Amino acid sequence: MRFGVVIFPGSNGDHDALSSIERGLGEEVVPVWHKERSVDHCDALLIPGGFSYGDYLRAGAIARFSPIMDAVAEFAEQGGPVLGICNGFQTLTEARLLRGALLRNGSLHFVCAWVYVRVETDRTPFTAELDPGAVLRLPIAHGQGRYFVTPEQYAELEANDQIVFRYSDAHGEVHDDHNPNASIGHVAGVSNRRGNVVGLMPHPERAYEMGIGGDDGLRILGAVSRAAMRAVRV
Amino acid sequence: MSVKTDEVSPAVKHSYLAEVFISLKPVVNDPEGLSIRDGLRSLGYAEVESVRAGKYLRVTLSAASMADAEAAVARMCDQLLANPVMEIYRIQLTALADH
Amino acid sequence: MSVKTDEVSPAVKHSYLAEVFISLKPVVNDPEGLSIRDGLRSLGYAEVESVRAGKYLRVTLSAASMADAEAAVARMCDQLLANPVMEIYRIQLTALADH
Amino acid sequence: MSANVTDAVLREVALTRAEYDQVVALLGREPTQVELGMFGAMWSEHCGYKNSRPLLKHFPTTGERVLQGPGENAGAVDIGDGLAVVFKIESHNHPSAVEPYQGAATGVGGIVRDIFTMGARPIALLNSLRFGPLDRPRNRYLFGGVVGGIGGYGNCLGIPTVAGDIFFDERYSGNPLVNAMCVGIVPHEKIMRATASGVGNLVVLVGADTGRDGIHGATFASVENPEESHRGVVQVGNPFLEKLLLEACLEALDVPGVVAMQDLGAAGLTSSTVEVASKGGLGVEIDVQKVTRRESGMTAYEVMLSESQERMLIIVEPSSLGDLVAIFDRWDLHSDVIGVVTDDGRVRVLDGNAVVADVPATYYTDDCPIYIRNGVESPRIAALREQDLSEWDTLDAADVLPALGRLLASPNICSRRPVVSTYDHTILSNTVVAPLEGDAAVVRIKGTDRGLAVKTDCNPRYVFLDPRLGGMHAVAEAARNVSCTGALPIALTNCLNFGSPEKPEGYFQLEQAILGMTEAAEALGTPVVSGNVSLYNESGDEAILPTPTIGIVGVFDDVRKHAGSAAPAGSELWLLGELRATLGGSEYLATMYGTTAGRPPALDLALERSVQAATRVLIGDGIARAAHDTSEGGLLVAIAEMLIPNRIGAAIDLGAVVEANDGSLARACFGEAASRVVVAIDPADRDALARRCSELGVEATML
Ligand SMILES: Nc1ncnc2c1ncn2[C@@H]1O[C@H](COP(=O)(O)OP(=O)(O)O)[C@@H](O)[C@H]1O
Ligand SMILES: [Mg+2]
Repeated sequence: MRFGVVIFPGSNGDHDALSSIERGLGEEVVPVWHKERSVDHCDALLIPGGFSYGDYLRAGAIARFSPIMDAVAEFAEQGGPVLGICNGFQTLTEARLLRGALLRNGSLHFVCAWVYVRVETDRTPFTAELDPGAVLRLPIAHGQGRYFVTPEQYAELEANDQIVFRYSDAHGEVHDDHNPNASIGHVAGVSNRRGNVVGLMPHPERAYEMGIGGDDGLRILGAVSRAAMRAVRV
Repeated sequence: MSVKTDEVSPAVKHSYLAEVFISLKPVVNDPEGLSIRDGLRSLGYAEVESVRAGKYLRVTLSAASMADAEAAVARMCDQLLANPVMEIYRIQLTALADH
Repeated sequence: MSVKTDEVSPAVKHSYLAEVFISLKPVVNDPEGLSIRDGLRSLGYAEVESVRAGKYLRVTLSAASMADAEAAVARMCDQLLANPVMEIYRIQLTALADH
Repeated sequence: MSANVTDAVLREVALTRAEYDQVVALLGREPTQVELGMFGAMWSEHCGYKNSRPLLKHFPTTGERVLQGPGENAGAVDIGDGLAVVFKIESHNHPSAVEPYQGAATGVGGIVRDIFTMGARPIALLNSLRFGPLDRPRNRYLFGGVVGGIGGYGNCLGIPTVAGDIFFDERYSGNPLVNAMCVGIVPHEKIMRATASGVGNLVVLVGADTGRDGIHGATFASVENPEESHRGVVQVGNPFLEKLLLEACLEALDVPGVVAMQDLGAAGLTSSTVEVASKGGLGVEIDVQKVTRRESGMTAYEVMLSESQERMLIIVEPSSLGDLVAIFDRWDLHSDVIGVVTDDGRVRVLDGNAVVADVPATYYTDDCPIYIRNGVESPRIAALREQDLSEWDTLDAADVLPALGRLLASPNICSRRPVVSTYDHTILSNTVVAPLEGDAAVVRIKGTDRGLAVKTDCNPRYVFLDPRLGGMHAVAEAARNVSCTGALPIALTNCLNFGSPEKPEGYFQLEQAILGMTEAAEALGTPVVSGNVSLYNESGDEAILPTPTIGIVGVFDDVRKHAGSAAPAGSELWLLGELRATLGGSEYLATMYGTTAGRPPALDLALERSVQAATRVLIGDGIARAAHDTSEGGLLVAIAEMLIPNRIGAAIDLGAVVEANDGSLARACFGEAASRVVVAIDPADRDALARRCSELGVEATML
């Protein structure tokens, strides 16, 4: 099992992505530079957070044109598991591998905090080992995390079971004072139609040891490592 | 959209759209503009010479006349909308059909 | 600033300024616009009805004609400068004196 | 003698006529335009430390752990396992007063460059803010912009902002203070210095293009056509470019032929070339034509004085140039060879083939004029200190809780969450004690058992009322904060924010504060390894509160043995150390009566040392489950702050404390004192606590 961590100019979550897999999961992980053109050597891809190209113009807008993104799209096309975290999520929406867009937080402020998210589906390789309704405690750190789709598209996402995580309280209750960025439907993460490409704003790769505040992130990353095996066999 | 003329009693208020274009003063460094320029060039738009990034605000307000509206928006720019130490602004007004 | 006409051999390149105005689609919430509106009202500008915040880009480029320049900038907008998921754009071109 | 230089020109380069004459005497001729601009920059207080250099000599700067003291871009201190912590604090007060967001952002950018210039990877950021009351729109605007800029830059770089301090007082209204600190880690053998060596080595400029940013005052070019003046061009930071520069420079340090690195800060190319040359006892020759410009038509003068951000100077052996360039190409950064290291000790600046400046490097540095002045205390302040406080020392039991409520809500005590939550403090996955969870932040060092505790501090009211005692307090409180997490304080950095040294009372404050800091730093075994000076902080004629901000670093051999400040339910609260407190310079007087007066708390450094040692031991032994020092607001506020996080209450008996304060409730509850810490323990550990404290000779009082 080998993870690839895609690194763009301005990515800054790559260090945590690499150490969460190495230290937290004990799996093999390799950095994948944005100028590379193949990800054939990887079984699963993480697109980490950060400020690729400074988030200038729009978060992820310029990164999506990096040479590596064609390989990422092809990997996703073949059913490989791809997890976009924070800026990685934004990049996947800009690349149209995921629906919608991520806009400036409702508060207009960058927000860094530990929050709870409720797992909405076990259909994806990243949640395959979690029960819908399960609650995870993860850090968020973003200024542009307000998920936006039109009401029609939102209905479609729900109908297709593409909403993967929602912000909630510790008991899994969803309400507005636990929606840190005013996302539509409290959405914290979504998947593509097929379920193998997932994007989320919270940071599982920063939650892999109790000593740094929690290890719920491993329940997402760990599931991938096992699910990736299944995916590879497909 | 019927364009209003200004010859109306000042008592009556009309709606105006003020488009405010805010840009950095010429010598001020513009990292966003530079990155967009490089992004465009790497997409093959070699013809791009420069890009400067700024803000575009659409302010709708009511005023007795277009002149009043323009004066009010200019005051808003000086007070809040633009930062005089690094930005310059331009205002363009359109009369809106009254609702 | 001498304005160029378009009747020139396509071989010769001229400089153009493309002003690109990008705004959020009406259906998209604009907390920034709202907070600017509230800021203005709290400064006493009760006449302000609404504010929408967008981007203003000044792109200078060389092209054989204004039509070519406009077409090129439109492609840039569709490809990179605007995101059709939530944004709309408008382009305005000016010929620049050649240097 | 200096007939042909106008006052206008001298004002522009900020030199006095006497200083100009000194330049002419040194050179034996009139300086060229470029040379004059370079002297103006290098002989400024910011670069030359004209007024502070003799005073800084007082600081203890050595110790068995100190690997690099003041003199380089940042200090370096051994933390074991062959690793060093590299840190420094720097001010960006004046730029932040002009454009708060960019001023603060570029301040963060500058201090981060100082750290990776040393070869260290930055792992934490801190900031120390001093502002006027937020009920004034202007102060709110400045504060909001500064907080936005600090977060905007640090968050983008991916360096967690883990600690700092915020203090409001009317006297900062016209002149806010923005001090930023960065902490990095580097293996001993990889520490890089800014010292040119190897005649014939190449001088390479990397990073951002050079524009007309921050060229102090107008330029000669613009004097000729004033409407073209670029006076006070605001510097806009590019954290994205800095991130690339950071990664590329850390890679470049592994290239064997890289012999020196120097960031471009104040006075840009001028100070960086002069510094590498003078430190190396060598010369440097550069050609401004080789510098990539952001704008056309820049003069040699503008290129030499431009303060464009995100640039770095690297000295490399010719044989390694290829490897160096390859790294910067990979990061899409250009690298220009702009000159060579020479053997003649001169800084020679060419504009194509014209020589526009040619002066021995040491003229700019060693020959910088020094001013030793006489400080005289302001009688007004002396009178305030001697003021009798008994009229305010009246508080009935019934008024205690209302007063507590007002203090907890006061701007200097209330929660910092709204600010802190806009800073990314979880990135790099090292944060063990996050902001608001302890008296200092604790970060682990991956791959080891070790950790660091970091904090900034300074109570400017104490310094105002008694600069020497206040300087001691600043150091003692910073160290106490670190000890309250269980870490051993090992070294300091400091930022001296003061008013004009040309006023006797201003110079008095600076000199006395430095002497006080020195005394405390020696007593507590925390040498000063880096720092920065910001003088002339005045608005109108009114100086700021004198503010020697302390940045401190403590070390854990085993980071698991740390404590936060939140008391677990079911704990017993004990007070270690001092029982007697005073209202002098207290938050209580300021909040309840709008007064800054009286003698600040006495400070017995021997007692301070043993209370801090006891705190560390109790945490290390696992006896103290939480610890919190009592600073602004006094004992009751400290206790409340330990209870609030877990939403618990406590039954407290202040009998002993009230008695020690001769029955005064005001002093017992809200009086301030040094050398005391509240610890929370498991009732079962009561005897262990008592035993430990008697062994260590520290008084422990149950509350
Ligand atoms: N208050 C101070 N205490 C100790 N060292 C100081 C102080 N102020 C400046 N220094 C030292 O003087 C040198 C120059 O400081 P500074 O000009 O801020 O460096 P830089 O050029 O990196 O900004 C640095 O080594 C700094 O640590
Ligand atoms: Mg430096």
